[in-house]
Amino acid sequence: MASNIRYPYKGQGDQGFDVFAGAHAPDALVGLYRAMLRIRLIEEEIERRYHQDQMKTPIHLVIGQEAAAVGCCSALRLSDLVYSSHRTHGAYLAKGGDLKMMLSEMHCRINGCVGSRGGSMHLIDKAVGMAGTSAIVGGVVPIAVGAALAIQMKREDRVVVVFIGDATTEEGVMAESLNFSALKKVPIVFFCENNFYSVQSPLATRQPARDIRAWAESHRMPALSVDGVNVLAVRDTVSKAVAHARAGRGPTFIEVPVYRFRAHGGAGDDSKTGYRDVAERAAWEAVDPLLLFRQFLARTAQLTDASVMHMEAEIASEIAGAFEHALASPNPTEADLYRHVYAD
Amino acid sequence: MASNIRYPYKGQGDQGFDVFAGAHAPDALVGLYRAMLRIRLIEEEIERRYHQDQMKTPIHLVIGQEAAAVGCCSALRLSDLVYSSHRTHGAYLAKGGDLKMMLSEMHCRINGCVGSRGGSMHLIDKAVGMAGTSAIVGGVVPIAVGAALAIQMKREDRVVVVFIGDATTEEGVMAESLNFSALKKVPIVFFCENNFYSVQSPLATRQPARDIRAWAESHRMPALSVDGVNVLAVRDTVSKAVAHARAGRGPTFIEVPVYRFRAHGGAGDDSKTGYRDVAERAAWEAVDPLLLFRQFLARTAQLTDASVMHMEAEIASEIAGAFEHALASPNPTEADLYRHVYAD
Amino acid sequence: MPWDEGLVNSLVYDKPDPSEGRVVSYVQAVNEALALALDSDPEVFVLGQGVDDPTAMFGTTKGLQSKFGSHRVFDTPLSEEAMMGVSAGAAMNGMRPVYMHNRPDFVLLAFNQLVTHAAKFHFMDNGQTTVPMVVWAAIGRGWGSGAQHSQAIHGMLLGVPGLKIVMPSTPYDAKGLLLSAILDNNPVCLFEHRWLMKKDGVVPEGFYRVPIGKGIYRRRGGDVTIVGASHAIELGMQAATQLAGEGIEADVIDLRTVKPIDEQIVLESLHNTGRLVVVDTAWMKGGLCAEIGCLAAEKGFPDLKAPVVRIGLPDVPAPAGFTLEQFYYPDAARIASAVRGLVRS
Amino acid sequence: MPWDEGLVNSLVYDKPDPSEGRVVSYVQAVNEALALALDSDPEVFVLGQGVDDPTAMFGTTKGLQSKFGSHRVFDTPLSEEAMMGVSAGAAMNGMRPVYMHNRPDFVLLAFNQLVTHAAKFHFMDNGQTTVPMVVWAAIGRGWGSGAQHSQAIHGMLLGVPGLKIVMPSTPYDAKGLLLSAILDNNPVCLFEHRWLMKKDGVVPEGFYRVPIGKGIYRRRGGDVTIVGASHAIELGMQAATQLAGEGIEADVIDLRTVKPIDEQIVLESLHNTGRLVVVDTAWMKGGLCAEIGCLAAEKGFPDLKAPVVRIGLPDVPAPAGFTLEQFYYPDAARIASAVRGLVRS
Ligand SMILES: Cc1ncc(C[n+]2csc(CCOP(=O)(O)OP(=O)(O)O)c2C)c(N)n1
Ligand SMILES: Cc1ncc(C[n+]2csc(CCOP(=O)(O)OP(=O)(O)O)c2C)c(N)n1
Ligand SMILES: [Mg+2]
Ligand SMILES: [Mg+2]
Repeated sequence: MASNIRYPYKGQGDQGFDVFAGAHAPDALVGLYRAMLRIRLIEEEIERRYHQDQMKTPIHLVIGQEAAAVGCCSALRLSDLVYSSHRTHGAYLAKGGDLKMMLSEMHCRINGCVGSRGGSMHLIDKAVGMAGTSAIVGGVVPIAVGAALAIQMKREDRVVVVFIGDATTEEGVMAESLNFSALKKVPIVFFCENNFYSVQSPLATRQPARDIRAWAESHRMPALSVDGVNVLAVRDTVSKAVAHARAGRGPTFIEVPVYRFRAHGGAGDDSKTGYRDVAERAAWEAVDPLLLFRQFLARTAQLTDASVMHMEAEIASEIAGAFEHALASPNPTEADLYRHVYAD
Repeated sequence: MASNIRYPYKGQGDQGFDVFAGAHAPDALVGLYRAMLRIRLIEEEIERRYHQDQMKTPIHLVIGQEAAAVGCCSALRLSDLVYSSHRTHGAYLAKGGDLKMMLSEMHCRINGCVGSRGGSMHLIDKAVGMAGTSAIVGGVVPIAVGAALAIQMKREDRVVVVFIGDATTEEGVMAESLNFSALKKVPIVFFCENNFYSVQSPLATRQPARDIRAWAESHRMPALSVDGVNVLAVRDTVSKAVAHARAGRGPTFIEVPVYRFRAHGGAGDDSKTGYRDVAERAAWEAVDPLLLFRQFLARTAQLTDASVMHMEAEIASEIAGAFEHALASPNPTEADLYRHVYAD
Repeated sequence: MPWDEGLVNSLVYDKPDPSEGRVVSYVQAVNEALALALDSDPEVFVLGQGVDDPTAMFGTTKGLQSKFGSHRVFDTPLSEEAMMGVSAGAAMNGMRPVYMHNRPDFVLLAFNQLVTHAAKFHFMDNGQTTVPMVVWAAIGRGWGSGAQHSQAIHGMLLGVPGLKIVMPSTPYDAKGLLLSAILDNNPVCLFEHRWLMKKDGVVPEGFYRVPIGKGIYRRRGGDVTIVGASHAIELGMQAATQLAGEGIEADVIDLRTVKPIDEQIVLESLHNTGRLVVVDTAWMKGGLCAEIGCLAAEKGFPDLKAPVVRIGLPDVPAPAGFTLEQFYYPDAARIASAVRGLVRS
Repeated sequence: MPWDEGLVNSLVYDKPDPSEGRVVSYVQAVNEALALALDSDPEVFVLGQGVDDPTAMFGTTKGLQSKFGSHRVFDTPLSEEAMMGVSAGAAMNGMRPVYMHNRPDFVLLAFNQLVTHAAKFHFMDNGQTTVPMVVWAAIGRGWGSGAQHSQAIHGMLLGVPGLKIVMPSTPYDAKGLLLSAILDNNPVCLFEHRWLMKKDGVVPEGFYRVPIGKGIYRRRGGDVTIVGASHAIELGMQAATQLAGEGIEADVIDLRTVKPIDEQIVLESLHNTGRLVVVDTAWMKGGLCAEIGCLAAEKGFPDLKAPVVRIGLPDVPAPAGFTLEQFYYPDAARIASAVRGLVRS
């Protein structure tokens, strides 16, 4: 029933790819698909195993939001920095984070990417520019701005992207951060994945019918909106914002409507509890970012079912290996607890 | 030198009164002038005596900003509520606050309006709807929104006005408060006196060249701008916002450009220290809200020099009496310190 | 379905004796208190992120919105500082808000409103206004809550004049203290603990209050005084039971309120035992442990026969990983061994 | 021209002996530390509301912007939470910010960033990042500062792992501790006290450090231990001088750092005197007084001959009025009388 769809998809579906595709080599396009598929399959495997209680960590799956993470990070260099809120998996993997270190972290092992101190909400790996995360909504935003300020002060050729959600825009620190970054013209992109919900609270109970993009723009920075199921559109828009930042012209805000197919946290979907209509999720599943892009790639003869199957097999074996690695990894000891409270 | 005037006056000067004057009886107009004059004379007397160190309290004079306070509060009923930041004198007096209680408070006497606990930044008198103040910039804003929410929940026929400054718009809590009040459509008016400075910091070091009005509007509420040296324009604009709120249509934001003729705090002007040009202050003194309104009232034959002199004498005697009262009032005792820590 | 639901469900508690009265869960006790308060006083309202969603703040707000309406039980934007101020402003104007948080960590975003505004307004305006509001939050622990989702912040607030802080340890107290907090004319923080939420207890059906500012003996014994609140009492009682088997008898004092503290009951017990172990769910430095330990040295000194022992968190942020968590949090065994050390020395 | 400038100017302090070295004011000592740090390390920058205005943060930042440029010494918007996060983010990426506040009260707006982010990041990311930043703020007192402009908040932060807190009491320490704080690889809060700002002292010209985490005896005596930091030391020393005239000799320990505390020096002194008075510029409950008092009962118990005495603020918000302020703040006489009570009992 369309009437129960509070937040309908407004993009162009698989028609939306054509304008962007020309700019990319076929290999690159397939690479983007593979990156999305890899995240999807990793998330699904995490989900499948979650009830075993071996990953004793809260999880916030990005199933449904892969195009945003991949499109965004594909517009970045290794030396660029990504900061993220609690929903870290997509950004971490898309930015080049190590799957083994991720899964070790989620299994609370000492060789996790943060040594079992952070868990799923703190997937951080400075080596690949996954620079910081916070489990506090909005908490990482001014930190990301500070990173951009440091880059500016040191005249480095880098930009910062901070991944936030729609609810993050309600935190006062967000407005403060927009104001300061516009004032100082620091090289940052605010990448706002608007999935219309904060946990189980719809946008409408938290904000008046305001236009997030216009709100951001009122802080005096360019603000763009881009179809979050279209990996090419996201990549293109982020590329523009990144170029703007690299050129010393300051911050950009990007609103990215997306939909999460699973519960806010944990495994499985929770739509049946009633906070959103199952029909709404189903309507968005019809524009699943992987499905659409695959359709486009098939339609333009760049991807065959066989090659997808091959990819899936490759990825599945990588995932299986990474889980094995994690499960075989050692636990931290009591002495580890007392490390890194203070830096020397 | 016009080039040193960073924040020029953009209103219509004394020509700006004509459109509004017709709506008011001559008595009412003179009453508004008298209310402004009274605040000016009180402030000047406080300033004159401040070096005597009998008022052991920080002060933030409103000299130059009288039209804003008077215009705004004249649009309110006694039962309406006013909340204010640190710069309280204008709102307190315009809302009907008792001068004796104010001066006793500033002299740290037990019969001060808050019993010597608050001083000049906490002039509060619930009896006249001067409902609360905070010395923390932005601190009173959500409290005022909460008052408006209470009014809405209890279906009372009242509105809330919160006095804030330009710098207050930089505090995150301000954005949060705009969002929530727009969401719930609570009866509140955000009355933002933009005097272009926060202590000695000009707007330009704190905000990009953004439009405060448009910024407020992006939170989905009407946002207006009104000439803050024109008491009638202020009154008219606030009246509209108040009517909007009373009708259950929610909040309004009003930007009111004004200029403070004195230092941020304490007595005297501090322009010579260099943070703003003396020429800027002088240019605004040429559009002194009292001067302009008096010119208009004289031009339209509603006020003579003689009647102004009469007013001044009356007010001077009231002020002298109130200072005498304050100076003759008792100090608090040690037992008073321990009262009202907890409510029964 | 919060992610630690399973963990909390798996905790095993002693079953209460149904012959002593009606047995309900901790969560239901909180829910009953809210419903009673909403029902009896139109000034009461409940707000917080997700109080009206299907998970209903761990179940504590279940059914309230449909019963009392969306104007009295409502979700909020993610704006902790403003919503704390909104609560204070509403409280100053005749309402009695109960502002609920999933985690005390989120209250840190609103310290300016809580500490510098809500707690001080009644004093600052010379008693013209009262600020009857409740700030409710549940301390997280376990299942990877980690450094940013498991802070017990009551210790930071002990020095804030004008604030009251209660920390129930039983379903009975959860209901009775919440009702007292709602009826109190001051801002009251009520800190729950996630690990108590599936505990059952005997809870009267109707309205009753547990007084704020009064502690209670959970157990009497002359050898040592164990003091704490909230989940620390669970651990303290387990330890005391173990110790009783060894012939060591402990007074276990549940402070119930950690500000203002019932100093009398602590000093009275200390007078009998001469030995003090303070247990807390928060850091040992500068918080409740320090306050009670200092109290003993200050006002209970003549009775003190042995050093004060604090048992709480080390000066380390909470780790997320399961193994590290086991090293981090104190348990009954650690309390018991501290007591043995004291009594035998 | 801050409104309490006149008050601070009117305070009378003992003059230092110029034969011992170069005498400068407290404010100049801070200014020198900032200038030295900016000069020697391009990673250091200074930010805060009005650091570049004519009043220059009580004079401490005077001349810095013109010397080091507006990219390294700059004003900020009124956005305390964001600017704290910006400082942390810059620190995590190779810079060393010094974020200055007129009042600690304003730091409360940024507790989420300070407590839950800056202090914990190094731990949370397993040491990948360090957060070398300084949060500087000056405690207000007098001239009607009142409840919202005179809070001493160090007591609230004692339980925050990962944070360091220093509180200088002399111009020498103000410079040396600030330089140490800037060079430290952790977030360090440096709380000044407005009433010390016009004190003069002997201060070496160039670079030196006062170690973080080490207290110092300001005076030796065997009868009682007076412990504190910042302005409390001023009062403690006045009291000790009075008492010496009566034949009572006090150890006065300036903690200098209140987190992590130099427990050794306190316990050593207590071993000699057996009596402890803790003096603080903040509330007595749950803060530094409680921590030191508990330390004595915990680790100094065998030496303790008399009850611990705390001297600090009562459980009341700061009043604005002058007369009330006189009742509110403790003075040397109150400390001296407490010591007399202890020694004679
Ligand atoms: C300050 C704060 N408030 C509340 C929470 C609880 N919380 C965790 S994630 C989340 C939802 C945030 O929504 P959004 O920013 O839209 O991101 P999404 O989860 O939808 O990706 C909330 C409310 C928190 N972590 N931090
Ligand atoms: C949170 C906070 N930060 C800083 C201050 C110090 N301060 C007091 S008044 C003031 C200026 C505020 O400017 P604005 O809001 O424009 O009001 P104005 O003084 O110009 O009337 C500042 C920065 C404060 N009181 N509270
Ligand atoms: Mg969302
Ligand atoms: Mg201003």
